[in-house]
Amino acid sequence: MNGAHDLGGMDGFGPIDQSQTTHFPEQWERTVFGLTLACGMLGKWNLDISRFAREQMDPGHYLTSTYYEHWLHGLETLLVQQGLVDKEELEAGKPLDDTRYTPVNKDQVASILEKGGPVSMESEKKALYKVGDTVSLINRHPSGHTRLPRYLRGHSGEIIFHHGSHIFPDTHAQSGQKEPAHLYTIAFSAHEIWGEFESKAEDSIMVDVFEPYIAQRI
Amino acid sequence: MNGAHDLGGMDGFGPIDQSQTTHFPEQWERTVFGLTLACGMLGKWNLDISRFAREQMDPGHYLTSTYYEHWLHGLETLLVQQGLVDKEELEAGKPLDDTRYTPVNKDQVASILEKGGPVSMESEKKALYKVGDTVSLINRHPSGHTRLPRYLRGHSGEIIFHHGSHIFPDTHAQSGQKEPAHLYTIAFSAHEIWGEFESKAEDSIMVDVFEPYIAQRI
Amino acid sequence: MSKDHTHHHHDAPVSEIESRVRRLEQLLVEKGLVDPEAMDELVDTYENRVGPRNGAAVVARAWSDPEYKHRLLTDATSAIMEMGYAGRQGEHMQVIENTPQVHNMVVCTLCSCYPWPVLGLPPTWYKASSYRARAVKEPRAVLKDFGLELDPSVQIKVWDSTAEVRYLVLPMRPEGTDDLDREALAALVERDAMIGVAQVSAP
Amino acid sequence: MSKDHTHHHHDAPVSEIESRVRRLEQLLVEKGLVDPEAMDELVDTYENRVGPRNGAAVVARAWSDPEYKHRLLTDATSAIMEMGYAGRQGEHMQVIENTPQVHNMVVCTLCSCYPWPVLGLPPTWYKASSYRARAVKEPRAVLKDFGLELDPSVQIKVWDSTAEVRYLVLPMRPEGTDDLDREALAALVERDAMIGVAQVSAP
Repeated sequence: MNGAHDLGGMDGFGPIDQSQTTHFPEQWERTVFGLTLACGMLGKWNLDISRFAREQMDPGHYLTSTYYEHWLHGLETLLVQQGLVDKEELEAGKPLDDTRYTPVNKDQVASILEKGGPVSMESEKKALYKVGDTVSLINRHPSGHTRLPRYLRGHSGEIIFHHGSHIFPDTHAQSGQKEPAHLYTIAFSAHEIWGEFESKAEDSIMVDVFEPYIAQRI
Repeated sequence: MNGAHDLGGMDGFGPIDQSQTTHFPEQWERTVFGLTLACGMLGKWNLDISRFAREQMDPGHYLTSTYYEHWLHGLETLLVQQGLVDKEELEAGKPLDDTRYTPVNKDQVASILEKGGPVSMESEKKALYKVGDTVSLINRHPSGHTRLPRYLRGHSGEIIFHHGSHIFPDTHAQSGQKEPAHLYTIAFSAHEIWGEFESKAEDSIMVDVFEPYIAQRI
Repeated sequence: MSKDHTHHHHDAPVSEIESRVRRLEQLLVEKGLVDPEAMDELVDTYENRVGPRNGAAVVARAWSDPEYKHRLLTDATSAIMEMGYAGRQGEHMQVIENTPQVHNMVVCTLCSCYPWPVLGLPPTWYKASSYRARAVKEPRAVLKDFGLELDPSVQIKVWDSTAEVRYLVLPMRPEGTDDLDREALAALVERDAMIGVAQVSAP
Repeated sequence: MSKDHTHHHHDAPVSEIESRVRRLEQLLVEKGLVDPEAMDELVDTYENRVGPRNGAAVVARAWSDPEYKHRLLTDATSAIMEMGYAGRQGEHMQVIENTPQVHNMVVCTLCSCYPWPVLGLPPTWYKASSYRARAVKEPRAVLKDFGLELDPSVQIKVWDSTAEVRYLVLPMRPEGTDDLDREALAALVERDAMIGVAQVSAP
């Protein structure tokens, strides 16, 4: 979706504010971080579903709230969507039925973190492109989750890496299904993306691009 | 500039809210409207300069404030930029020096409004394109004011009207200089702009495009 | 209205933005940059005198007078000026005609361009993010928000007012209105139909 | 930390969001969805144990050991895992090398992708709108905000982390550090240099 999260190339935000040096200036942010990771380990949703939940915040709210408020919005949304809690319970701050679950416990944490969640997966499809190919990207504006930012759509660049196949996020967010898609890193010249008056010929942008985002070799 | 004002194609705003039926639900909005028009008549800035002043609001602030707050932001910005008032005076709510001006008076209003501000102007340059031409637009992302929305950049369409020459807004906002540019209306298919899965083949978007925004005939 | 310039809202507490605007107004009046009476005249013009009844009169005349309709569709600015509607935000007019095959709707994605002399000031939703963002991308969903579901075969043309040309939609004349005179026809024509988010219904 | 789960900020008034988060936490713990001790363990891991010292050790080793550097640049995931840094948000690593001709910097325009095992949690500015919006469009102006002005002839490569590959910048080893051992070298390497918004200075 063309949400407020898709920030690449937006103007008007002013200088970078480097003043905040602790991760959790407020205790509630620390709590949201912990709750989000702990709930994520329940396995009720995947990474792409949880990103999509954050992206659906009202754009004005997204841009005026802090990072962990995005996470909080996403977590509450997913808990309700999955039927783990309901809105009345969020309001009440306590369970309103007798259902109880088994959480991930302290001793399981380290090994879950260490294992991580690799998204590479074997694909039976041969890669359609190879390093050195110049390709153009599709121009699509789906209402669902996508990892193809607006500022790149329709543009052309050169493939510099092929990472094998990874889980395709668009489908993964929509249905939870794990479909493999070949993943490439593509180099785009800044001139191609922003125009020659607005950028320097020397500069370029490297982006990881899933094969379904590529229109054709050119 | 790629500001928050450039809204075409953004998702996430939810349904259209038709509930507000009066022009000025708050008295301050009525006042901002009157002040903006009255000050505009002083001739110290042009339409494009005043649009650019509103576009430069912080994006989060722009999206969470009401329409006449955009106008208020623009008006205060321009008054200070032009040296007509300074920030201390805005704070104080009264003049802090002896300079006094002559405002537009009540009897002049009707004729100024009736005259309006036509922006058509003769050009010595012949139009490079004609009705029926298929043309592609440039891809530029200037930091200044432009009337070429992001969602159209780089796309192709067919010229359906030629409106003669109008004042070119980009230059007009930057330097105040009135440069003529041929103005066309171009029809873009919805498929071309949003992709074939996200739109209907029947639908199209008609946009007024200044000649400098056109890359070439194709 | 002049009395409002110094004393607003006696009873409600003054919000931050109210007090900011009040200070600005006092400053500009004292500086001689704004004449309070000129300001009242401006507000009164657009709040009470100029509005969609002007556009409705243009539409009704076009429905009743084929020769006028032809002029309106080929040179809207002078055809509208002939009815006495001209000036600010209507200097360059274009009228676009709805037909059974083509439905037109108007938006300004970059700000709020709107044909003031014939429609007055734009409604709040026209200036709001949701309409400006969605009209060009999902016009059929937007029309549904307004209660208008068009046949999928009808072409939708969305006009994004990016320059100083201002668009007025000439809606389809409803069936069963052959006996109505211009005044009665004009009474049927609402603002939304001239923006293109509604159709005109028979009485 | 467990004591914080029931009593936070005794003195300050509770903001709306604090109270919302407190209700959520109580609900999830009571439902059995979250174990407070597991939560503390998670927070403690990323707040206190995993951080840019890991990345600095990787960089220092690559500076000192050409064979390791070669492996790091060709198969970063396993070269980093070999140092004991692996897992969440570092499953697929790529290391990119700065040279006198090429400066690399990393951003995630869509969210906040960042190599946790080697750098810990991202700084606030990395997650904020301004950095995410500007890094790809005006990288030189962004670097200037960080006090870094590169020669115009240096190529800038901005890496936008749109998939699950995580990028770590291998900064240039500063001159005059030939005598330093890995530990001393690592002490020179700050987080920002490994994101690519700073360079490493000699001691």
